[in-house]
Amino acid sequence: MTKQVKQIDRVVIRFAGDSGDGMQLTGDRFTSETASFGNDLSTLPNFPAEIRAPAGTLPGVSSFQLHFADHDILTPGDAPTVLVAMNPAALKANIRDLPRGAEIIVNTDEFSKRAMAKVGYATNPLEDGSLDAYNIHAVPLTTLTVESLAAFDISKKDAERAKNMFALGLLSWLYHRPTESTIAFLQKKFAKLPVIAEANVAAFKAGWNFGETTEGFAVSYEVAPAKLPAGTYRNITGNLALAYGLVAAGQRAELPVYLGSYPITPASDILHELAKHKNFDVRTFQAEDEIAGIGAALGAAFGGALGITTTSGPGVALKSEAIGLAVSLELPLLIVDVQRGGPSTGLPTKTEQSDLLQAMFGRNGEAPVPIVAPRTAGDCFDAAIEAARIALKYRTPVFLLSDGYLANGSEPWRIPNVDDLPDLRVEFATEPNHENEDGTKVFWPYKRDPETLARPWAVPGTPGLEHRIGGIEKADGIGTINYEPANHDFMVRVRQAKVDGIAKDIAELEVDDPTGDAKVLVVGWGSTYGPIAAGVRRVRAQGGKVAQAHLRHLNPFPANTAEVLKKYDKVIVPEMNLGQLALLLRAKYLVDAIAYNQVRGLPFKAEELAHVIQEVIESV
Amino acid sequence: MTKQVKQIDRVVIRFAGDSGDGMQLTGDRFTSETASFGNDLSTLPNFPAEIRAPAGTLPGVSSFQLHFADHDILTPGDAPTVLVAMNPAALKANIRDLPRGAEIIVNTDEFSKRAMAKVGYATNPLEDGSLDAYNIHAVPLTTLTVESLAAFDISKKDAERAKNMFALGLLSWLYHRPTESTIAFLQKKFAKLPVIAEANVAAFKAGWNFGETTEGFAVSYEVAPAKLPAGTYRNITGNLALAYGLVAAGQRAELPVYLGSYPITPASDILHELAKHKNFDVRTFQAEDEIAGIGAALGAAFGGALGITTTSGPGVALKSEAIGLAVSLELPLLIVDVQRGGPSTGLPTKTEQSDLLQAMFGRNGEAPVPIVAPRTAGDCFDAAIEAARIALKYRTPVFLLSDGYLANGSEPWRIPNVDDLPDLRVEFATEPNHENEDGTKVFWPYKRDPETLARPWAVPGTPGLEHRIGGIEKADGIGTINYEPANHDFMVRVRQAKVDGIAKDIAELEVDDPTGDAKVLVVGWGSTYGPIAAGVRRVRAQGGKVAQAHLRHLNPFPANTAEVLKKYDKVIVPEMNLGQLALLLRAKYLVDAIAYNQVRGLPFKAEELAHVIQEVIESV
Amino acid sequence: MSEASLSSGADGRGRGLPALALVPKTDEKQSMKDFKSDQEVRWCPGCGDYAILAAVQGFLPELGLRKENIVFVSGIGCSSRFPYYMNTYGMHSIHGRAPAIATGLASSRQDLSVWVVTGDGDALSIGGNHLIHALRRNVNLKILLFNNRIYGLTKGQYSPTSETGKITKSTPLGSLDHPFNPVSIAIGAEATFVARTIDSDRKHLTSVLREAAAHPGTALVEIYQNCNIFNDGAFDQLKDPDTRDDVTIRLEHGQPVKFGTDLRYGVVRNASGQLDVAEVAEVGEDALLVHDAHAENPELAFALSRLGDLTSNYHTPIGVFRNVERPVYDTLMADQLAADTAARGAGDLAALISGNDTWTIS
Amino acid sequence: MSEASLSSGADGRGRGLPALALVPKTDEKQSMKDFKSDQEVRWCPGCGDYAILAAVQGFLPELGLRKENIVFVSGIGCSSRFPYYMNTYGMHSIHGRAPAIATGLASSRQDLSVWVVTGDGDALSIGGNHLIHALRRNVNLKILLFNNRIYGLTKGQYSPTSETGKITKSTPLGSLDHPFNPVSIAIGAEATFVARTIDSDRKHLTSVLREAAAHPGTALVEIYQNCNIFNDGAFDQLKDPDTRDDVTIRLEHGQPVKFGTDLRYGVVRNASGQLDVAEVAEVGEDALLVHDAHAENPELAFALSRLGDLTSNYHTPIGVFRNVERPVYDTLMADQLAADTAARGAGDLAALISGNDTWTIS
Ligand SMILES: Cc1ncc(C[n+]2csc(CCOP(=O)(O)OP(=O)(O)O)c2C)c(N)n1
Ligand SMILES: Cc1ncc(C[n+]2csc(CCOP(=O)(O)OP(=O)(O)O)c2C)c(N)n1
Ligand code: SF4
Ligand code: SF4
Ligand SMILES: [Mg+2]
Ligand SMILES: [Mg+2]
Repeated sequence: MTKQVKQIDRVVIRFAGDSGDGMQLTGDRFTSETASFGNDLSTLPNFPAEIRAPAGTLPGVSSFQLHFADHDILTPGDAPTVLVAMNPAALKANIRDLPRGAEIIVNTDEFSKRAMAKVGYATNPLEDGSLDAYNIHAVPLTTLTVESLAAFDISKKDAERAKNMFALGLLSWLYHRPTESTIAFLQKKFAKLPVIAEANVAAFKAGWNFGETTEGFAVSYEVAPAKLPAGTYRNITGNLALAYGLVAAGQRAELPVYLGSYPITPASDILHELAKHKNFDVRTFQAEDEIAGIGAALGAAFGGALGITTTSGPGVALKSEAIGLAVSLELPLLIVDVQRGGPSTGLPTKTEQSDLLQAMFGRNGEAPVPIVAPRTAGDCFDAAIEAARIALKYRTPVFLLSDGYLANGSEPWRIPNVDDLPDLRVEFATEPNHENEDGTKVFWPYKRDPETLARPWAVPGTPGLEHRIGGIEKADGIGTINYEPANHDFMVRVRQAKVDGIAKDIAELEVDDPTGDAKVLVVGWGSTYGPIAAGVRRVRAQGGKVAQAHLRHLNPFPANTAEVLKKYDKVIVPEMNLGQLALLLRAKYLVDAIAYNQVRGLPFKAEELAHVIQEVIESV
Repeated sequence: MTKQVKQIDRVVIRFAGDSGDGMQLTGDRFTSETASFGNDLSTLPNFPAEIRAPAGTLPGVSSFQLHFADHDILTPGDAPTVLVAMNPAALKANIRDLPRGAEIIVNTDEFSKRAMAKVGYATNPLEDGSLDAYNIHAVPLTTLTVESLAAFDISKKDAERAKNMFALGLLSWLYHRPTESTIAFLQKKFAKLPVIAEANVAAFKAGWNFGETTEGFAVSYEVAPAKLPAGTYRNITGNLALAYGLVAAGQRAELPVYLGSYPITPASDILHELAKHKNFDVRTFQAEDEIAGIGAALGAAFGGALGITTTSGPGVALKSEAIGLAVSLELPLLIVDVQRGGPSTGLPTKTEQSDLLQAMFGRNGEAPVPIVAPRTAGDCFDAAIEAARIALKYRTPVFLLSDGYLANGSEPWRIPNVDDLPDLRVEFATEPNHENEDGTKVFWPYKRDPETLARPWAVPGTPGLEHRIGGIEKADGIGTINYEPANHDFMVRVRQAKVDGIAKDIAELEVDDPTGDAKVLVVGWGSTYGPIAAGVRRVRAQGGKVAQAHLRHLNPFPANTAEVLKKYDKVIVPEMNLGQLALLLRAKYLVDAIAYNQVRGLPFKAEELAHVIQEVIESV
Repeated sequence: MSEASLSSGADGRGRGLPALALVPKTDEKQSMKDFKSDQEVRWCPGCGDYAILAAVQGFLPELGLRKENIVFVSGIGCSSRFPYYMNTYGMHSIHGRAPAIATGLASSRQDLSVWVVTGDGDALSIGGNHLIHALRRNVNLKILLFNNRIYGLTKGQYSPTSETGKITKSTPLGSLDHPFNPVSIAIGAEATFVARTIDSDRKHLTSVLREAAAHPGTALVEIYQNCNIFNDGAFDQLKDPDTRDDVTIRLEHGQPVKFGTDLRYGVVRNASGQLDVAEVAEVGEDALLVHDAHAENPELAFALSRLGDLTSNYHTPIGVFRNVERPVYDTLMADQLAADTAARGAGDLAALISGNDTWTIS
Repeated sequence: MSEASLSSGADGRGRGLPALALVPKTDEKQSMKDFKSDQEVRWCPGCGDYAILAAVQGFLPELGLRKENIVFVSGIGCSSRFPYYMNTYGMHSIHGRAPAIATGLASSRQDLSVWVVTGDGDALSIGGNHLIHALRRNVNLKILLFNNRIYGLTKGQYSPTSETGKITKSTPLGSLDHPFNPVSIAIGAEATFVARTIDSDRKHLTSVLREAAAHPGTALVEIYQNCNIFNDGAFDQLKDPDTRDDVTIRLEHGQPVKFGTDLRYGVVRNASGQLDVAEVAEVGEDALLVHDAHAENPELAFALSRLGDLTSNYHTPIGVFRNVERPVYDTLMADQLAADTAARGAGDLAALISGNDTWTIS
């Protein structure tokens, strides 16, 4: 029988199951099928901090949400239109996020009395009518998978494990996804266990065929490829893009890369990735703790490498003192903070933007550090290069503030042409730079470039430039220990001036204000770009006028920031914290910025922001 | 012969010499003679970071400045009217601070060619007329001392060492200081070496007699006792007052005190002092590092002690992560930061106010911590008690921000009546505080007091209240691990609300505005109180109108702060940093505060502030 | 030799339970379930942590302590979730800092039985400094170090106890670091009690816990723990019935060190004075080393710690390496307070703040 | 015994100067003053640091290295001011972190000779963790630990090497902590080279520096240093001509351990297998222990580290306790990069970022 095929413009699917059900993998596969098909997409993985929280419990539920469309989209979607629930816990944990009429595919095999009781279902929700508002597809996924693999000589356990591939096959059929990449993937993944590989492929195909044949699914859907700007694309997560950005920075600076890091969620994958690229002259050092991680990176920077340390909020706290040393030494150093929910251990696997003020002020004394923040997964690549550019040119530690949403979320990324990437080469000092009264030529480690105020970078091994640096205040120019009141006052101010001066060297703040006469401006930073832009679109779609500006540089702010802010009657600053950027803008520009905050460990929903913006527009 | 005696109202003396010359001791002695005589006074010790920097060099110069008067004074004085210079380096290093006409007493014995050359004196300043603007007393202090001790059976070296006591004797004569306390002090100090004791006493008396007899000093001066508020007084430094405040807090709370600390300048003396008072149920633990110091204090707090950690800026940086844990655990904890020059190692022995923003924001995530700052040496006592009050009542870590100037400077202190000190007793939880549906009574560690939002403090050993706390986000009330978006958002906000709510429970911001119609307000915090008040006095003395307000609570601000700020056309915020309080005030109240900053490692000069205030007044 | 060694501990100082002398006892009969909290255990199915949890919950009733006077403090890691599952007081602190936090608690509350639960990363990576200092101070802490030779919670990077060359997420071409031997470094750090045991050997684990609990001062117990997700089988040779007897050396104080099927192997001192494994048949009973855990001098305990091969697990000694008495930090601290108070009387605040250099203005 | 032990190092692997093989040499004749910076030395008159500075400046010319390829990294403390006085590259970093910073430098620059200067507080208090990890990794660092058993720069609090009961500013009634033995903990931390020497013995100090410099990997040199201001005379027994010979045990590889006036004492193994001091006359030459610094097994070196009494300084061994070869961290890291590059060719950035899952939109 041939089935009806519907054309739709976008879908939001959420795969949900036990930590052990392989939902992240399933989501990843569906994502890359979707990417290679050419839809625009955005993903939101969401998993517990435990490695394998107990099966069938609410805290144990792991999910992966994917939004794909035939046009460019900005977020993983506010609410899933399709939920795949591998067990009662997955259903219970996610049902409240679904709009009425959503499709729900459930694995009925897991709906035993015990399993349902475990999550507080007194009666079977599939039967008690409590789900009438939704469009339920009750499928015995496990049984069907096991049956489909009867021919294989594998354990029942292994057969059951393949149920996520069955589900993937079914969904792939439902949305006309190309299947080659997944089949290739499975063969590669289980290369060592050919039987398992074949079994998974078989389950995957069985799922597809099940969709094809069963009455349960009368309709299938087509989402046409999106018309994105011309170019070659790949799907990429923020952590991967950031890691690539760091490799690229090393290559473009023609410097060895040295990463000193201590594993921490959600930053660890950057360490894992960089560890794979030793043939790019990239050294990765897994240190005994965060302090040793940054210490080693700083030591390598003294030696002439591009020093990098990667971590998350708690690690930044530990590195505070060493960052202060880097400020005083005025050596290039990248501090990558993939922010997560805080305070303290907080919510290790959830996203948040609450380290901005820590990055600004989390050190003793006046210790200014430039801050750069990427706005999307793909943008992590460019932001990493920009952060490296500033660090190398100005001889300063630089913060790169990503977050858990960018780190694990993915989107299609237009692959840049390597030769178009900025040239980051720097010149090491090779000659004395100062002449004493007696005419002898000497090297002054703190004699600054009048333009950038950067000090010379003279690396060990350079004859005649032997010098000593340290964290005690030093004399302007000559760099020897100095306790003079006037010198200290000068040095404190010149370090600040150096960082402030970077404003001359960064892109101006762009404002998106199509009609040019909006009275309300929305200002954001970091990963809120997508939701804010999506919210802004909705408002405009309903005829509302609103301008959007998104800060990539948080310290210093772009030179035209004051000007931009003054242009609007109202400025809204949505943040996944309690108003950290808002505080900085208010302090610096005395603008009565309206902070809109959420600290839920999740990205904003476009609808919610649209609503907020609308309200403010009406209030003007 | 009887000499002329002049009555004067105030004197500023600076003792200066090698690190090895005992200038700090000399200053201390002169100070306590002056204190017991009943003058008001204020002191400013100033010494290098090295233990004994090389003799006769500029970096090796150590000085002690004392301002005393027959009326109440607020600062150690802008410029010394009398300089005691024990060698050429001391002269050279201090001469530029002297107003013309100042008296200079120099130890001519040290003015050898070599010694003068060492500090760049081509010719002898005592002879080349370069000091004509001053009133020089050239005294061979060393020779005179050695001669005066000819009778004693001690080494020449020991005899020479006593020259500081000779100088002290001379100055004591010059200003009619009582001598008993010094003689008693010397006998006690050298109890084990009676000869040395006697020799020093002899040198001290010799100095006195020298003044009495020599023509060199025609006049001596009397500074009448000051009329301070009635009461019993003592002289006290900030670190000592702060240590006493901590002991007092433990006593008034009827809790054991547990200090976990790692030595660091200029905070170490608090550890040293508390270590002396074990009979007050005070435990001091010198930890392996700052993190262990705060960790141990936090562990003790969990056990029901008043947990304290003392440090300076670099130590605070290291403690950042643990402070975040304390915020999450919601246990009482005092973090004492005796600020010093930064960034990094900076200027360890100099003063600065540059840790305010670190205290506010130096942690990952949204982790609000109340901040209290003393304004004078004596006030360190009350501020410590206030900080403890907040910590205990609200179950939160609290920052106490002192600085190097308060720590080492001293002033007369009216000794409070112990019974008038606030009652800090708290109630530990002893009973279950929640009833489950099934009627069973249980203990919920995060069920808050509706008034203070503080959670119950249930200490180990309390039957039935067994519970677990940790740094992962926990469910409101019951306190179990919880990753729910809504719960996290709530907990983040409630922790903030708890701290904000303290505003209801602290003194309002007082404004000193005698005429009531000043248009300019000067707002400060911490140790700048003295210089600001002195500057304000000068302005008023010249008929200028200016109001002064000084913040003791930096987080939260007093409830009436907005109101106060709005009342004035101009708000000046002088700080020994680059404008940290100014930033907070601007952000919170959108007031265009004028930041006046100096980062010289020294307190402001009253004159300079008076000038700044005057300018602003005229600009209105 | 055996006499010499026995005698060194025979005076029995610090033996018995003085470690817990000040901790209130309960009259109620306790059972394992009294120590189970209502929290669902969230380790992976099959994780070795379950067995350790059960062993601890099963052992505690023996001590007969009031459970409100027992505290478990942990850092961060899978293992560090332990306190949530114990129905006692507990703190799940931050990474590596548990020994420091527990030091503050134990040294201010002698009426508590304080336990630290930590992992190989928590204790030996980020927490290494706090661990060695707790050991030298001899604070009254029982430290349970769950050694799975991997970072579990962060999904499988190598740890300071991982064998050199280990392929992990962070070391795709193999790790370069030479691993720590937790027993060796503890002994080098002046530890008074050091033991090693295995998650799966409930009986042995319990006996070690018993001795640790009885030790006044810091007791470090290294527990080999299987992480079946990221480092499965790390200790199989010590568990597999076919190999275990021939690779595991069970140490017992005062006993000659023998092991292997029908105890055919033993430990002896070789010509160069180093410890070696030999066939008992060849060297004879008398040549065997007699274990002396009570020897003040740690050189023997240290030598024993070098026997095992950390990669192959061959000749791994388990049991108590060292168990000697040294004044306990908390006691010394309490005594100093008591002595000072006895000498000067309870502090008089008014007198203190007045000092002896005052003047009065009326 | 002596043969066994000698042989273990006899293959000479890692002997000679391969430690500095990659560091460029100079042809110019260097002298002590080439290594003196123009900075005025700011230690207290009489401080032991002066002697150590002179010894190091006097020794370096021997190595004949280009001085621009030598780097001194220090932490914070009086001792840590050292780099300012050396006319080489240098970094005065932050408290306790020098080993970590130096690790980054050494493991990224094999052409440098990297020295760490630290104090007993810097290295063993706040920096303890970095120290033990540097030792186990065997990074190519020469660590000079100035041990004056006190915190000098902060004006005299007790340190982790201060004897128990020490009266200091922070311990008016005496310290409670049991001290670390730096040599013992280093050996427990898998160190490959550990030595001890004394500030005042220029000749011995120099000979130890020589061996340390020649060692490929981390060399820890504990230098007893007198702080004449806050802990004067801490090592007098080892310096006073009347006592020094009878209390100092000079270790020399391959030699029987003898000491005392006309070498009347020696070190032997007692009945219980522990090391002991005996009169040579009584036990006879053959009974004497022959020192083997090259033994792979660290138990002998550890045993020797326990001989000295840290309070009385009696029977303090000085010299090289342990000096064995193990792959060097920096070399391993460099080799891994080289191998990977050889295997896959220099990285191609364009290929890397494209990956193999792309699609094109035109
Ligand atoms: C300050 C800080 N750094 C890093 C982390 C990330 N982290 C959590 S647990 C862990 C290591 C866990 O290994 P281990 O201590 O062996 O415990 P296991 O999970 O193996 O039981 C790390 C690196 C953290 N939570 N906090
Ligand atoms: C983070 C930090 N904590 C504390 C200090 C204060 N401090 C400086 S040196 C030092 C200890 C010095 O002792 P040691 O390492 O033995 O060096 P020494 O002065 O004895 O040579 C301390 C505690 C500091 N500078 N930085
Ligand atoms: S990851 Fe390993 S250690 Fe952690 S819970 Fe799972 S099995 Fe246990
Ligand atoms: S304080 Fe001690 S260690 Fe420091 S310089 Fe002076 S004598 Fe040397
Ligand atoms: Mg582990
Ligand atoms: Mg020292």
